[in-house]
Parts: sequence; structure tokens; C-alpha cells
Amino acid sequence: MFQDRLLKKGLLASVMASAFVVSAFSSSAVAEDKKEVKLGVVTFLSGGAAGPFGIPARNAAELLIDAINKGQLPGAYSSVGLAGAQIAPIFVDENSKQKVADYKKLVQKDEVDAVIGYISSGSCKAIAPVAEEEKKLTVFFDCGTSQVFEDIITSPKYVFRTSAHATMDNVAAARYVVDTVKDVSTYSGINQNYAFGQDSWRDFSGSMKVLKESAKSVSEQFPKVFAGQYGAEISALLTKKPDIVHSSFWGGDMEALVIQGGGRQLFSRSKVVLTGGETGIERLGSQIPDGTIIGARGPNGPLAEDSALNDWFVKAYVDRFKSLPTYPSYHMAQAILGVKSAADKANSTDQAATIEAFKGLEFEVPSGKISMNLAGGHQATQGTAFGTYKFDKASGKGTLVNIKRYNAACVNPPEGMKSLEWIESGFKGAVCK
Amino acid sequence: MNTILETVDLKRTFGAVVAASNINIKIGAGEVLGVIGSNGAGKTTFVNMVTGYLEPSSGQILFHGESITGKKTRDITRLGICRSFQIPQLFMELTVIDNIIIALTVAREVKPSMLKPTINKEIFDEAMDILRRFQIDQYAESEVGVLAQGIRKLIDIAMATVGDPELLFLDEPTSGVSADEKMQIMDVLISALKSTKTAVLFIEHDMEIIEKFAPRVIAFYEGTVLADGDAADVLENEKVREFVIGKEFHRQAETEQQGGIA
Amino acid sequence: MMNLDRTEKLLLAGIPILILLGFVLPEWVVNYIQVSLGTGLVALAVMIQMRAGLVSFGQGLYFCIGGYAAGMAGKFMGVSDIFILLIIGMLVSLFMAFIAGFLLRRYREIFFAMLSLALSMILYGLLSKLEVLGSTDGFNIPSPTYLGWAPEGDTAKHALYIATCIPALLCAALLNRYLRSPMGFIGEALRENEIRLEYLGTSAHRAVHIKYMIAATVSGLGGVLWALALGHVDPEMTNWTTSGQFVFISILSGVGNIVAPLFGTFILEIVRVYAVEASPNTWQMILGVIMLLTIIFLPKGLWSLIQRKKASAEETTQK
Amino acid sequence: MLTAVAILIDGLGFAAWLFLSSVGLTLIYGVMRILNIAHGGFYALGAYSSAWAIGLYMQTGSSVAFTYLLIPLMAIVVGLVAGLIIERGILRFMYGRDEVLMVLVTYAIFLILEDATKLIWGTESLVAYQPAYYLGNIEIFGIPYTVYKFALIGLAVLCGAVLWWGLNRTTTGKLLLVVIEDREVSSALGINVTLFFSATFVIGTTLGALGGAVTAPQISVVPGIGAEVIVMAFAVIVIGGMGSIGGAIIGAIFVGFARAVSVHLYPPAELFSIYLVMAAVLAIKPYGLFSLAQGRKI
Repeated sequence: MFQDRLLKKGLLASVMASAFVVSAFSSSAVAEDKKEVKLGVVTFLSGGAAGPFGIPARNAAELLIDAINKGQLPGAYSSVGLAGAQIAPIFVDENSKQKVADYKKLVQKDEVDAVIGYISSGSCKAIAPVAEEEKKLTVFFDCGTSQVFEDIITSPKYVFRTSAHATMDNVAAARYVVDTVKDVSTYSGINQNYAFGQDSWRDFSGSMKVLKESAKSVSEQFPKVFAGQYGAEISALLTKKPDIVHSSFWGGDMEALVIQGGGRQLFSRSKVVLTGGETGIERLGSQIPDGTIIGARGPNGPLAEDSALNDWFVKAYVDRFKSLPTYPSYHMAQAILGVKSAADKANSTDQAATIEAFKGLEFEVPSGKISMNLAGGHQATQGTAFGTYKFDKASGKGTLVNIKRYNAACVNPPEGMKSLEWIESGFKGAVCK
Repeated sequence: MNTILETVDLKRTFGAVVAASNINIKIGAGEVLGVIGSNGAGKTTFVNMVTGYLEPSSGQILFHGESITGKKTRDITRLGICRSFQIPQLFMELTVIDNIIIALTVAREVKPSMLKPTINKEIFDEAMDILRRFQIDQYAESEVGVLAQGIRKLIDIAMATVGDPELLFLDEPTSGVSADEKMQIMDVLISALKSTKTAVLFIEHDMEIIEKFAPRVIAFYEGTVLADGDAADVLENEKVREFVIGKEFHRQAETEQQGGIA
Repeated sequence: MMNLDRTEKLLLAGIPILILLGFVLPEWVVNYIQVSLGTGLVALAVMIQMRAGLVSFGQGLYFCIGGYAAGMAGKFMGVSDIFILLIIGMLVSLFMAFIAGFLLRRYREIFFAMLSLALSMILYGLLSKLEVLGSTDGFNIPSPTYLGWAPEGDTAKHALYIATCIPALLCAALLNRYLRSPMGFIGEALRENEIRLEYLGTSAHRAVHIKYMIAATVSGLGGVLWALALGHVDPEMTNWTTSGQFVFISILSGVGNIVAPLFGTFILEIVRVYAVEASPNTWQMILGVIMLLTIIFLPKGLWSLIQRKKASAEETTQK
Repeated sequence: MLTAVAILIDGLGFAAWLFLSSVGLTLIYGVMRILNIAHGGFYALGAYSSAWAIGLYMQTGSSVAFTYLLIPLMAIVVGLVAGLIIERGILRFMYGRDEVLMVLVTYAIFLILEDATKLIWGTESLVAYQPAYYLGNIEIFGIPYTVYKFALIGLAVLCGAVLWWGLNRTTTGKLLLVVIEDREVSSALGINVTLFFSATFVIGTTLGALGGAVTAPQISVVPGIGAEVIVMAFAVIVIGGMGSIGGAIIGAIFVGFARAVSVHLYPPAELFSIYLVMAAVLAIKPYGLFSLAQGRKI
């Protein structure tokens, strides 16, 4: 009656299915001579983070891998391939509930030689210990949490991160505010209600407390991520009349905030700091009010210093994708160039040799120079920059003026110190040039 | 007469509408009685109140001298008062035998087990016996939803009887059944119930059935009891003839025209 | 004496087979089996509620409670023994369901669905605010120990896999037993007609409450197993999208048999993996099309495919 | 005082958006008993098509005024095209199936629509702010509000009024109420139920697309906006009572004000204020504010 039959079939089918899976997909073709290096690339290809982050990052990966395979990169990177081996990328969607299983599948079934990926800090936290366990070179290219090497794997062997963590952005943002804005007595924040937004506000307000003791926070707004409608939050900020509004909004949320806040004079009544505002410059143009303080999570995009590599990168990206590369693209480029530098330096695609070469490496990227000098040579530090927005009517393009650069040691905690402690200690050991 | 159920001044209103009032009825052990009355006369409201589906607005219901007013349906069932429904209330997607087995299980186990299998040979045989008694054993493995109304009616009644109730209410056991099947159903029913000592109260519109099966008759009219007594007396009562049977006659003619769908 | 039916026998026999497969199959497949057992248990919990006509769009609540309870026991109390973690996860889920059950047992149909969704989203909101628990990033869980034994490397992987298979399948066998029991039958009857159930002398509310608690406990167990397999928990576990997936898995697999959701979870996982591999940018569309086709051609779920074959096989043997 | 006024305006503004985004959902559920998850997909389609059309139109350099016609036009186009394709192509084969199964069907459609929008418009965000700016601002107690916001409140009131009038004051509307009451009887009475279903689905789709289309100028249109809307819309119609237009109004006002109050007075609660309201309302009125518990006839 309650259909409790037919189990034998079920089990048999499951065994057969598994057997099928094994035979069909585990065909292991292990080639010892590495003419080809398999690279797993994990970014958001669906969901809300795909548009602003995942796709620009994937684009940059495609661009660089093609260029590396053909030997088209300028300067120090002009050699073909990774120590001569061609790169074959496998793209995977980070938007999955089974991130760890997906990662293991990449390593075990697809037998990738290295994995570059992960935008969400939650992903990085989950993947880091697994990568160590799987003993697979894994390069986090974008996720911002400082916990990866501070709490989760304190002595990494296989995990690297080629972008500085998010603390830098908000410390630099606070420094920029103090350096350029006179008479700051009140500040407030509107950040997305999830770990990145909460951490950003914590770092920014913590830095403000140190750098400008007299100023106080008057409003902390935390709308849901992807909410899109900020009418009430903007009203709340307008009623509090803060001198500074800090926001770590990114992607569509940031653009919506600019449209809605700009329309209601939030930007003219308060000085707004958008730590991830760079991605909106091209699309929003004149909609971003002049005077808005803008960052790019590193000296990326318009904050990048002129270099042959950056010129090549911007031109090649625009030619291929008809839009300017944004900071996720820069971050991806950093990771891939990091791996290439390491492999070239080791002159081998052997994992152990590459890792050895990667540790403490310094290499050139479109946004300047990266030093792998934290967490035993596994965590990058980099200087950063902030600028003030100015729309140029004649060319119809937005630019950043009054750019201030902050060297790595000024905005990153020294080795062995946790970000929050460092901020609360009054930036102990910071060396600002 | 050994009275098992007694209602005292039972009354129920829905907003301004008085659905039943002044209902004083005594039912004796093992008694069989028929209830007549046009639609909206308060018959089903009365049954709903006694079985706890509706709470009376005022008045008392006594079972073996103790008040059961306001008790929950399931507790009243446990005391031995059961009912069938005008529209059969069955587990439509389950088979007939499963319906009976669930009824049996619930009747047996006050705190149902969670680990012991429900179906075993004994309970299966017992359920089949019940189906046989109601002459529906050939449908045991059919899904209830596909069966004809007459058979559903019998299943509905069979399920009401599994706990061996002392008092059983049958709400229009033959409604929705074609005219020639009515007598047949009642025959099956009464013979199946005869083996128990259950007191039976059935609501019925068909006077032929009332005359044949009910020694005592209660007539309802506009929420009150119009007459109560021996079948012959009640059916001859002038008021009953005017307000109840006259209308019934009318009603029956109509139903027959519509092809027996009540 | 034990009175095992075929499903139960097969589930019990499945334990050694599954464990054996863990050594034979490539590790990444084993991984998907392992995580599928965790989420499959939650789908199973959704399924047994569905048998009573209750569609929980918030089963992630207990999935998450189980995972977080175990994680927090590890993080704050230093508990790493898997047996204690499993028990903590289940007990906390059971307790929460006992409380919430008083509210939820009054609801049916879409209102049950939406209220359970609301409860799970309240937890989501709370966890997303708790920085001590890592906010939306969640936190990591250390590897479990087994009565003092702390394996490492490959041994640890196999131990955890075995420790996942056994409780998951045992739990499924117990649930099967529950569905066959009087209480399970009452659950079935609940879907069909509560009035009759009350008139038979039992409480529909109580049956719903019990079923809800059982489902929560099973989901809590699934949550612990899944979290241990992943080594990480985050509030996404109680987001409505996660709960939605459980519902979809149980509908797609079919509610006919206990094994269906476990099996269906794995199949769906594999389908997703290959959809991503085949087309990383539009795999959702592929998944959507597969779902539509399944509903159109297999309205009773994937399980009916096996059922049908079985039926035709029986016919042939009879001839 | 300032805060109170701000709460009032923000609450109303958000409620108007919620109502516009959820009324199509409640209409389809009321008539067809389909809890349409694909509604989120229609919202996204509406937003994308309107942002895209405005973008194209603005390139011609003509007056912004015309975009106010373009927005509803795109919603109607989406409603007709997507609504008809999905209703005629998929849903009609499934009428009469289990309600829960229908949820799954519409979820599958939602997944397909999500990727379809990505294939059509790519993953980059679209912005079309001109209509939201064109009408300018008004200051209330020193706080500037866009006139566009008030226009949306007006549009929501208009939509509600038209729907109420259409359902209660026209013959077609009354026939529709008969269809809602009893499908079989209305078939027997000679009402063309199929036509009513198709029409309802198209209208519901158009309303969903309209919600997206009028929101597009205020936001940056990105992949994934549909998924955000759908839960919110569910909450609104469950609070109000499923299938009731009046319920959607009340639900939208409840949720809108709950959010405005929490943003102004206690921002951390914003994340789950909606669900708290939903749980509280359901705990008191199990079937939503506007729906009567139906007793079963026995």
C-alpha cells in the first residue's frame, strides 16, 4: 500500500548510476610532461554578484589566458604560457550550495593544476582548509575577509591571496577623508547587511575614531544586500545631516544608491565615500555627483598608475569586451599574473616549485606592484589610492582628481597583527610615506 | 428505558440566526430512532453539537448522566459516541481497507505507536471482517476516490462503527444514492448494526425508510423539536404532516426530477 | 520480531554497500554522495511532511539550527566528538520544533509554507547580524573525533564518510518505520481528512506537531552531517532558496518511497555538476528545462520511473 | 516630527512599490490558484525591457516626457509576449494539477527566464535614470523627495482602483468572480474559462512587468533582481490574504511601514522586519488579514 516496494531496483539503479559515473567520468589521463596546465577558475557566473564581479573577472581571465598562451603580453610577461605550458581553463560557477564538493571535483575529477577563484568571503573561509587538505595550489583573487590567514589557516602552504584584504580600503578611505575634507564632525554609514558590509563599516568607523577623535557617528544603515530601494535609508541619512556618508556598496546596489541619493541631494549635502564606486564610473557618467570620494579596492582602473602593462590591459579589454575593466578584472589579472610569475621564476609548472617561487614574490600587475609579504609570503599587500570624482562635460567621461596614494605599510597591518587590533591600537607600526 | 444521552435546553445560534433551540431529547441504550425535518430544521446542528463539532450556545448534553458539553470531538468519540456524515468524510486517496485500518488503529491506540508497523495479519483480517459485514469487501483494494457514492456512504458508516460506539448518529445515510439503492443500503446497514448493541439515530428524508426502520421518530422544524414519539404517532401528527412531510413530499418529487442528485 | 519490510532491509543492506562504494568510487563522487546524504535527509524531512499535505518552505531552519548547534558546540565548548555533536544538533532542533510546533500546527497548505518560511528567514536575519558567528560568512568547524580517536588525512575522510552513511541510512530506515506505524498512517490520513480523524478519536494538531518535530530532528541531523562534510556553516543554510531546493528535490524525486529523496538529491547534484560543466553560464536554464520535463512526463517524480519498470517487470514474470 | 513625516512618506513610497510588484501575483493566485514564482522573472523582464527601451530612446536625444509612455508600453509588450507564451505553451497543460506542483513548474519557468534575460541583455547593469530625474524634487520639511516617487504612489492607487472597478463594477469582472468561486459551475454556465485564465495570466504578467518597468529608472537593473522581489511579494500577499486585491493593499502598507519604521528607528531590524510582521500577522490571523477561514461542509 504505502508503496514500499521496488527497493531492489532502486538500489541497483543507484549502484549502476554510480558505476556509470565512475567509468564515464573518471577516465584519468595523467600526463607527466606538462604541455598543458589545467586551471580551475571559480567566479560568480549567476546570481546577483555575477554582473558586477563574476563576469568582469571571468572576462579578464579569458583575456589573460589567451594572451599568455599566445605570448602577447608586454614586458616581463612576454614568454609563451606558464613556463612554456599552455593554460586550459575550466570555468565553474561560484553560485552553488556545494562549493566544497565542487572544489574537490575540480581537483580530483578534472585534475586541475591550480585553482584561481572565489569572490565571496564565505567561500574563501570554507575553501581555505579544504585546499590545504587537498594539497592544491589555490589562489584567492578577490575575497576581502582578513580572517583567511588570521584565523582559519595561520600557516598556509597551498593557499595564496593576490589581493589585499578589505581592511586596506576602509583604512585608506578614512585617511583620505581626514586628509581632504575639512571640518568633519559627524559621519554615518550605509552598508549592506552582510559580512563584507559590516566589516567595512567596522573598519571605517574604527579608523575614524583613531584619526578624528572629535567626530562621531550619527547613523548606521544596514539595508539588505540587493535591496535596490533605499528611499527610507536616504531619508534617514538626510534627517541626520552627517558630514560624511561611508558606503561599501558594490555593483547594482551602489549604482542604485547613486541614482536615488543623487536625485535627492544626499551627495551635495554630505560628502559621500564609495569604496567600490569605480565600477559605476563608466555607466553612470554624469550621474555621479562631482566631489564624491571614490575607491576601487586597490589602485585599479582610473586609480592605476600609467604603465605599459596597464595600457595593454585596458586596451585589450576594451577591444574585446567593449567596456572598461573594473577592479574585479584587475584582481583576476593579478592572480593569473602571480601564478605566471611564480611558474616562470621556478621555470616549471611543478606545484612544489611554483609554490616555493610564489612565496614572498614581488610582481608587476596592471595596478602597480604586488608584494606577497604577509602570512609567510602568502598574502599580498599593495598600496592603494582614493580620488575625488569629476565629470568632464567636454569628453563626456568621468575622471578622478586629487588622487592620493597610500603605500602598503600605511594601510595594511604588519605581519602577525590582526586587522581590528591594529586599527584599535591606533595603527601601530604603520609607515606612511 | 435506560437513558444514555440526554440534552437539556440545547440552543445554538449563528449570529442572529437561531439554528436550534429548546432541544430536549433522551436516547435509550440500544434504541433505533429516525429524525425527520426539512433542510435547515436543525437536525445536523443537533448532531454536530452532541458530537462536539459545534459548541452549544447554551444548554447541556449529558452522557450517562455526566456533562459532555463543550468537550472536543475526539474525546466524545472516545466516550462512545460516533457519527457518519451526509457527505462521506473519507481518506479519498487511500484504499478502502486502509481507511478501515486507520479507523481501527486509532480506536485501539490512544497514544499511537511510532515504530511498530501498523499492518499485521490480525488487523487486516479484522478490517476485512468489517468490510464483509457491510458487504463491501470486494472493494477492499480500491481507492476510495473512484468508488460510487453509495459505497462511500457504507465505508463512512463502517468507519464510524469500528470503535463499537454505544451511540451512533447517521446523518442521511441514503442521501445522494439512487432511489432503488436506498433500501438496499439500509438493509445492509441495519443488519450490520444489529449484531452490536449500538443505539442508532439516523436522519432521513425518505418516509418509506423511516416507516420501515425507525420504531421512534423525532421531527424537527425551524430549529425545534416538533414531535417525538412512536413512529406511527409522529407521522400522523398534523403539524408534522403539514410542516415536515408535506415539504418532504415536495422535495422528493424535485429530487427525482433532477435524477436523484441531492 | 523486528518485522523489517523491504525498504528497511535494503536501507540496512545499503549501509555496507555505500561504505564499500566509498572506497571504490573516485573521491569527488564520494564527496557528492556524502553531502547529498546530509541535504537528502532534509529533503526526506520535507517529504514526510508532504505525505501529510504539509509543504515546508522553511525546512532550512532546522538544517541550519542543526549545523550551527554542532558548530557552536565545537567553537565555544570545544566539543569535537561526532556522537555528541549529532545528539546536540538533533536535540536543539527537536526543542526548537517543539516550541514552534505549537504555532505551526494550526496551519495548513500555503499558510504552513509561508509561516515556516517566515520563521526560517527570521533566523537568517539574526545570524546575518551576529558578528561573533561570522555574520553571513559563517564560520568553520574543525574535523570531528570519534570517542577520542582523531584520525587524519585520508583516514579522516573515510571515517567521516562512514560516520555519515550509518546515521543517514539508519535514520531513513527509522523514518520508513514511522511511516508504516499507526502514527505514520495518521499522518497520511491528515492530508486527506482531518475532520474524520478527529471523529475517529485522535488529535490532528498533535499528529502535525509530532510530525513537525520528527522532521525537524531529521533535518537537524542532516544539518550536522552536512556541516561536518563541508567543515563550514553559514546563514545561507536557512535562506529560503535553500529550503526551496529541498521542496523541489522532494517533489522531483517523488514522495512514494523513503529512498527517493536521498537518491534524488544525489542525482540532481550530479545533473547540476554536469550542467555547470557543459554550460557554466546558463546551467540554471538547463536545470529549469529538466525540471519542467520531469514534471510533465513524470508527475509522480523520478521515483515513478523505477516504479514503472518494476511494475512491467512483474507483469512479464506473471506471464 | 521630521522623522515621523519621513516614515510616513517612505512607508507609503515603499508600500506603493510593493503593491505594484505583488498585485499581479495575488490576481493570478486568486483566479488560477497558481502561486507564480515566475512573477519575479516577469518583474525582471519588465525592468530590463523598460531600461533598455529608455536607453535606446534617450540616445535619439528626444524629450524625456515620452518615456512615461514607453514604460507602460514595454510592460504591456512583456505581458502579452511572455504571458501568452508561458500560459499557452506550458501552463495550460497543467491546469488542475496539484498547487504545490504548480509552484515547482513556475519555479522552473523562473530559472529559465533568469538565464533568458541574461542571454538577451547580458550581465552588465542597465541604468535609465532619466524618467526618475525629469520630474524634479519637492522638499518636505527640508528633505528632498523625487516627484517620481509620488507619481508611483499615484500609479499604485490608480492600479488598485482600476482593478477594483474592473472586478466589481463590470460584467466581465463579475463573471470572473464566478470563475473564482467555482470553475466547474462557470464552465457549465457557458463561461469561457480558458479565455478568462489566459486573460488573467496576461494581465497578471503585465502587472508584474509594470512593477519592474516603473522601478527600473530608480535602480540599476542587474541580473537577480527578480529573485529579490518574489519573496517580498509573497510576504505581502500572505499578510493580506492570498488572492485578495484589498489584501495586497493592506499587506503592502504593513510591510512598507514596518520597513520604514525600522530603518528610521532601529536599522539593524530592517533585514527581517518583513518576516517578523508576517509571522506576527499569521499568528493572529492564520489566513491573512483579508481572507475568511473556510469551514468545511460536513
